[in-house]
Amino acid sequence: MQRIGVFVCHCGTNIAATVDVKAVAEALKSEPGVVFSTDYQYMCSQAGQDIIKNAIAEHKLTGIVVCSCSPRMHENTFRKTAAAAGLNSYMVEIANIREQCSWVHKDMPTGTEKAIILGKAAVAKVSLNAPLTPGESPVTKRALVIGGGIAGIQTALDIADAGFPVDIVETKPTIGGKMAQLDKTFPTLDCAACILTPKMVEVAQNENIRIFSYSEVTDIKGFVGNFDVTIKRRARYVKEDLCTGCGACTEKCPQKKVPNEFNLGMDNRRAIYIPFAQAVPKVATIDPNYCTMLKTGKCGVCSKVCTAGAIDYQAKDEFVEEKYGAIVAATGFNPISMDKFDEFAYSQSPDVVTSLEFERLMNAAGPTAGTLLRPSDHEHPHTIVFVQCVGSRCSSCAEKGKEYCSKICCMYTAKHAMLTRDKYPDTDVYVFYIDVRTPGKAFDEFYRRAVEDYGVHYIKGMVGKVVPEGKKLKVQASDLLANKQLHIDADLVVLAAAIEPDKSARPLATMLTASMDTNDFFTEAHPKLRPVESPTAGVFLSGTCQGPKDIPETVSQAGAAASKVIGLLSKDKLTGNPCVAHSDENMCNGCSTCANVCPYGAITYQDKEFRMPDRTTKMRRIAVVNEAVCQGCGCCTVACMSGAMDLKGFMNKQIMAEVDAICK
Amino acid sequence: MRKISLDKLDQLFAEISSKSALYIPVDTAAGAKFEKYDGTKKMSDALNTVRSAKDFFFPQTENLVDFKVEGKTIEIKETVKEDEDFVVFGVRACDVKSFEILDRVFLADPVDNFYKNRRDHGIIVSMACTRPAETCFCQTFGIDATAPAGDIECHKTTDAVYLEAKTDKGAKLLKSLNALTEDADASAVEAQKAQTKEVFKKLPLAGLDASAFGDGKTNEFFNAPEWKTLSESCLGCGTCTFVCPTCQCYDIKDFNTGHEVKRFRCWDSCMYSDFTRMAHGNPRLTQVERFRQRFMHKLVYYPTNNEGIFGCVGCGRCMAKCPINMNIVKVMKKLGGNK
Amino acid sequence: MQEIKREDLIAKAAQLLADGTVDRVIGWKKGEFDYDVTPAVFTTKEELENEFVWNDFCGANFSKYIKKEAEKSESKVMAFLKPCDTYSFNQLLTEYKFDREKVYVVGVPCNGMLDDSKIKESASGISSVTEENGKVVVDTLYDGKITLERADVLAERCANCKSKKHAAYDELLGTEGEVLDSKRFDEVEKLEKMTPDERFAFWQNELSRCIRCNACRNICPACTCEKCVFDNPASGVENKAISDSFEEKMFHIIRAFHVVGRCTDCGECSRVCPQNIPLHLLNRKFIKDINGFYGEYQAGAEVGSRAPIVDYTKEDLEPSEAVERGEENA
Amino acid sequence: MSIINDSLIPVIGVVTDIRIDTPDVKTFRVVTPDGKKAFDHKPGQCAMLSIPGVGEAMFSITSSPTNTEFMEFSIKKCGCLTQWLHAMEVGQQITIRGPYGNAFPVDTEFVGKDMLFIAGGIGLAPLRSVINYCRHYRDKYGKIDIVYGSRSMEDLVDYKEIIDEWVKDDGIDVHLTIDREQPEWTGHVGFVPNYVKELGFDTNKTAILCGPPIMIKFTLAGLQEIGFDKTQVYTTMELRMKCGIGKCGRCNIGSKYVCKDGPVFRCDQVDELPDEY
Amino acid sequence: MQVNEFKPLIVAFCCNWCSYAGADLAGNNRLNYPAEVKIVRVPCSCRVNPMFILRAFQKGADGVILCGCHPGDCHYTSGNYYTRRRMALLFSMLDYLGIEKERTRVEWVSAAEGAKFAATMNDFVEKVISLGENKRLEDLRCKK
Repeated sequence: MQRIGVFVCHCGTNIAATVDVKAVAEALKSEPGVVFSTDYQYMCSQAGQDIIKNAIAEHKLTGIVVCSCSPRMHENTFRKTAAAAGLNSYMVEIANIREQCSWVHKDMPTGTEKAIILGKAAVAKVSLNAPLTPGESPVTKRALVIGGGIAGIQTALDIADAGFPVDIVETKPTIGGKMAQLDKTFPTLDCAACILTPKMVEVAQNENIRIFSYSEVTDIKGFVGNFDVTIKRRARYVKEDLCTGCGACTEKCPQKKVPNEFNLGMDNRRAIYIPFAQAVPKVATIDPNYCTMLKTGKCGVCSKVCTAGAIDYQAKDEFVEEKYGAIVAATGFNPISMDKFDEFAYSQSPDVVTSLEFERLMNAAGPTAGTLLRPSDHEHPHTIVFVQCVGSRCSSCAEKGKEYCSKICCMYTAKHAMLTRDKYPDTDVYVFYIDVRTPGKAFDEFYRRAVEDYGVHYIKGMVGKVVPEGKKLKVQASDLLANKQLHIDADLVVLAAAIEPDKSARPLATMLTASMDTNDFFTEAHPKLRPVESPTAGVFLSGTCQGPKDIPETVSQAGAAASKVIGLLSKDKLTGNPCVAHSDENMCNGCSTCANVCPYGAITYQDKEFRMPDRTTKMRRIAVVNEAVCQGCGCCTVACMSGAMDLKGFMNKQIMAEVDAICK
Repeated sequence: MRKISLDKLDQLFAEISSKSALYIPVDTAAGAKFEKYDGTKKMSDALNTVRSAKDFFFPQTENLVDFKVEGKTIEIKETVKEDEDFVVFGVRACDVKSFEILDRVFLADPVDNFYKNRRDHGIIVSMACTRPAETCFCQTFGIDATAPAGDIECHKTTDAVYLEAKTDKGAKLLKSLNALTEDADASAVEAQKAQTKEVFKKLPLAGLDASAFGDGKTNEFFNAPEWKTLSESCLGCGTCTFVCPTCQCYDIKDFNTGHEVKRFRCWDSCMYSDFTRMAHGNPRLTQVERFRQRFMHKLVYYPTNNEGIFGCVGCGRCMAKCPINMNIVKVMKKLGGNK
Repeated sequence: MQEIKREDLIAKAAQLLADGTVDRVIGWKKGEFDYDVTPAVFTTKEELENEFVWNDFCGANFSKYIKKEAEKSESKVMAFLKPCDTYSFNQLLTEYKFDREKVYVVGVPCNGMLDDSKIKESASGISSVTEENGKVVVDTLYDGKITLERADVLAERCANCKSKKHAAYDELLGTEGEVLDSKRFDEVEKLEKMTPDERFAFWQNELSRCIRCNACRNICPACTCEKCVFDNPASGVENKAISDSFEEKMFHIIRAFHVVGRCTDCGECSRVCPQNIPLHLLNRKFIKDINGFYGEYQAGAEVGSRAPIVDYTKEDLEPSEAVERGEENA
Repeated sequence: MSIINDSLIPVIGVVTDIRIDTPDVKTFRVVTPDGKKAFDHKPGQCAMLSIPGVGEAMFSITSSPTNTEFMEFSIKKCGCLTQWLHAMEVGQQITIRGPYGNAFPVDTEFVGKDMLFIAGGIGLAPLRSVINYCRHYRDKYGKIDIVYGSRSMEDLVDYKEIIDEWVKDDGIDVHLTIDREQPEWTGHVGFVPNYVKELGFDTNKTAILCGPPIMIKFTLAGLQEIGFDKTQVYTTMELRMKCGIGKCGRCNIGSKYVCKDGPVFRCDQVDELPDEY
Repeated sequence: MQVNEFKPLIVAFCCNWCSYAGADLAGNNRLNYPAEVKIVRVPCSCRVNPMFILRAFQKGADGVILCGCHPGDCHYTSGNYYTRRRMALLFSMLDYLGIEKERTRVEWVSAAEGAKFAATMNDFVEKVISLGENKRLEDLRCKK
């Protein structure tokens, strides 16, 4: 049985005006366990806290109840007060008699009566409280960044700069991601490569960063501070440490007909290839699907031309196991498939391209070496139609598109239109849009320049159909403002395809026990207040894996994620929330229901030997809660039929005692 | 001996119930059950009620005392005694006998006044059996179902109910009913008795013999290996104990209503694992021990403490209601060498 | 009458005992009468020949015994399972209640089991129950032979059998049946159509008979907690007796809630209730709601399935709508 | 309408003194609200104490019947109720009913005998009542030997009374022992059963044994080794009890109810009971 | 004038992150609601065991309301989705047993919805008052 002290706060007149605080203190005196009860002007003041501290010492209190403002306000204050007086800080309960009593009820008798009941409930609860000590776990001071795009790069650089080792895992042979494929970037029109490649080089040169390119994460175990990750390094048949990136092999390789994914299949590469000139690591990779040597055992040209002796046809996938303290998901995005958008004739005409393909067509390192030419006949297009929101904001066509706004399309389309008009003033450029959304720094100015200075024809309306006819693309559209049907004979149609999270995100989320939304974007721990953290402790979100965003946003989020990681890694030990679930092994029947509902994957099972009453032993499966992972929601406690699972700080008994006290 | 024709039975019930509460067995969807007579209910012809008649004297739960706790002080609020007489009509011989078995527990020193109070106020009108069921084995324990006794003993024939007072209490009640009843000779009753006794001889369990058990046989049976196999199928539920007319184990528990603490007594079952559990262990560890306790109590311990009287009356309720059909007859046959 | 003969079951069990596949057999043991069959463990052919029965009264679900036996030793135990039993079996496996390898399941087709209490309504002093020409013939002490229609004395759960198909077995005797389109929710719908007052009166009457013998819980294949909350003084809801009509509601609501998504609708709770409370109507209400709210789900149809109560979709209906929907059915 | 009086209905007791004996044993002094002893008892008998809403349990009355002012209970903290009892403060009311059980045959078999009391740990509690009874009626009994052992010096219940009173009495020999060496301890070290054998009493005595089951088992064997017959040895038992009057049906060993036919049993009687304890 | 005005007892379980904060906001904005509403703070609506709800009714509550974050906004990502299913099934069962469905409610109240909290409570209390005392899930022993 506890020795409980009750402290009733006047909060000036905030409480005292509608609650007879002295009556409350007096009434609670006769509650079981209460050995001291008093009231004071401002309990949260230094003097008020001293009253509490003195009472704890004088009356040997084992628990205290503060009747005051909301626990969301001062629970921590009073917990610290208790701790300072040598009382476990979880032996404190707050009765909220301000926000939920004095402020919402008008007359004194009502307020007083309710305050007494709330006080009784808090007394009932605290008399069942047990001292809680937050658990501690060590932190592995190494971070893993999954994805080597600009998000991953920035996160890794920031973490590395703070002095912590970071590993980047990238599925492609090079880091760089989507940004490496871009031509210019809005709204400043910097060349993407010019600002990205120095960062890529920085990554390569940073001693704290290791790059696992052409690799993927296959297994993640453990929890915040202590992840065990298995990384599969796919065989690239070229020894990374020996390859100098001279490119001799990629020139001599007889297999020339491999679609070049970097240029989105608009030109070809060899079976052994370096994705692009500034690739990091600048190492060749053999594509086993096309390499004659690997497929038939006959060829070996690259091996012959490689002076470094880096070619290794016998290479096998390797698995690396590594420990990390934090994991950053930066898996990025892809434009959605245009397969289902037959109305735009994407699959029928090569001259209907996606915006990303258009980037490559504009890029000096692209298939057309920077000259804007139609893919079909390499002629210069004179009329270009841009179609926005292809698959975005598709509330009625969810089966082929996405319900959300892809966010970046308005701006890159303006960029494309502007650049086209800038380079080729003879070209007519039409942009069909639903809305133009430009809420960013210098964004709207940029868009207006496109319209006003560059004479891009912005038409509010949707393109209904694109029909290839001879060399032309017949575009049927509606102009909603003029309320008329338009027919445009275009030479090139550019589709601003919606973006979606990379396909690797879903399996990754499963491995991380991180939650995702229905669109497979990672869910943040809190949409406003914790936007770069996953609800799963130790997992952070960087870039478009969390939601559509442009480069500056991505970079700032990447930095934010990095700072969270740095904050985590700079701790030697993690102190958990002690209000976590706990399973009584004597009652647990191992049914796994609790694990099914745990959002954090905090519950695992083990077989344990029990001594039975008849002196035999029995192996039983029991649930074990990883306290470092559990966030204390209590979902498992209700799923548990036997009541073996309980939540510290909010035990079944405590809540029922509160209910009992309220209903007394 | 008095008699009343069947068509006047309702008048008899009306008369009794006008002076005191009257309970008669009535048919319900869930079998026969004693219910308070309200002027409309019809007496069941069922052989026996699903639950025994022990509830009248030893209800499933009863409040013993209330406590009002305030600060360090406790106030005891005692339970008020119910002084009203009540009549239970149609109790079969086995249940009548069960009262004697319960009496030997509850009326032994120190007397249980809750029980005694009800016994003092209860008048038992028994009903002789004419159509025993295959599960009946009261004769094993020397009970004559054709002479059930009680305060008034009744025999129902095709056209009348014969009533005979067996105690002063019964005589008083019967006398008060003289206006409705008429004098009768015992011949019809005797004839029916003889006929019923012949039926009893033919019952499948007629040969069941309890003589192997009884006073002082503890060590003969306690360590019998058969307990393990017999108890194997037992689920550890309390059905047998709760339908049993002689099971009297109880628990005392407190319930905090929020404004006072109610101390109540409720039926308990030795089949339950927590029956004997203590802070530091449980002497009856597995269902084997608990199962053994129940049958040893009925067949050995009770007779040992009560001049050889068995703690079972052969009503057959446990046979009918056990979810897995394990029962005292199977135990007696296995252990007592009955075939 | 059952499709497979007792002799075939004994032969199968004896063979499995003889070839060492198993060393114990869970089966039904004959009692004093034709109808009081008890689950039992047999270890020899002789025991089987003397005491094993397979008749219209072998309704008992072996789940509790399988769990107990499977925990006992390293060797295998054989169990005869009727189609409905196999759902319970799978559900126990889903909840890791025993090692599948320890049990050898012989599936037995079932033509439905009889309810001895229904027979007793029409016959007293029963000396034998047999079958002639598809009818149930009861020999009695008083009225001679009474012939009853099988359908009239069939157990409720068998009259509304959900499946004649075994959800699990190692070996099947006889032919495999099919999942049936049963009328098992009719009774629930009837209740849903009543007014709240009628429903309350109905349940008040039914539940007030409860004597808290715990038979429903102890037989229930889903009730496999190490310690039931109602037995655990530390749980705060322990109650042993029905001291107040509230407690019987509490017990039965919570018990039914604890088996939501886990109850296979085996009907054992109603079968064993000494007070004939139709407890299955509580479980079936939950099953019906689950089917209606979240899509058809049959617990135990497969091992490892995720019960709807431990799952969700973002579009689930709101609790208020759930109650409304119940009204619409009315 | 009248009130039911029943032995199951307790009376109110007030705790007037709480003595801390050992880290987990406290001795509570209980009287009725008007300051009297709740009821008379015989040595070895028990009472049901309860805190309403928490529970009720049987405890042996550790004070001697010769004390006419109050009753005392030495209670070890081991379960829910005892935890609550330990948290009590002076002035707290509890409920009490009794006396229950048989008693030691202090006025029959024991008269004129040399007495040997052997206790372990909290097992001294039921014996204290008998010892003080014997001390009070000193002439009725022969020589008194007390062997008492505990885990450590701190765990010796009633140490003060033993040292201040018992040891000083004529004709009483107190032999104390603790399980393991302790710096401040100058007395004997070792387990009770062995100590009894070491001391080697002559067998013309009545022995009373109380302590944990394992101690009872070995001490009884030891006593038999040095020539005691089981008929000379008494012990007391403890089982789960609810009613205290042999009706609730849970504390039986065979046909004997510990609460009514016990808790005092002669060891040869124990042998006749089935092995359920 | 009614002499014995029926004052219902309402237990409101509020999740710490949204609804409890919403209730606090109602306080900050001085939005009145009946004092019969007593709030029990739980970390998440999914912490509320059906047993707590029945317990409240047993001990004398006339209505029980559960408040949690809006679906999709759960602090613990998915807790309220489980709450939704559990309570849908439980309330449907209570309705099936003939217990007035207006006595139980689940409401999603965000931290910003102080007004909604107050309005919800006002409405709920009104409904419960119109139903009168809880008779169908009462424990007679707990009546004063």
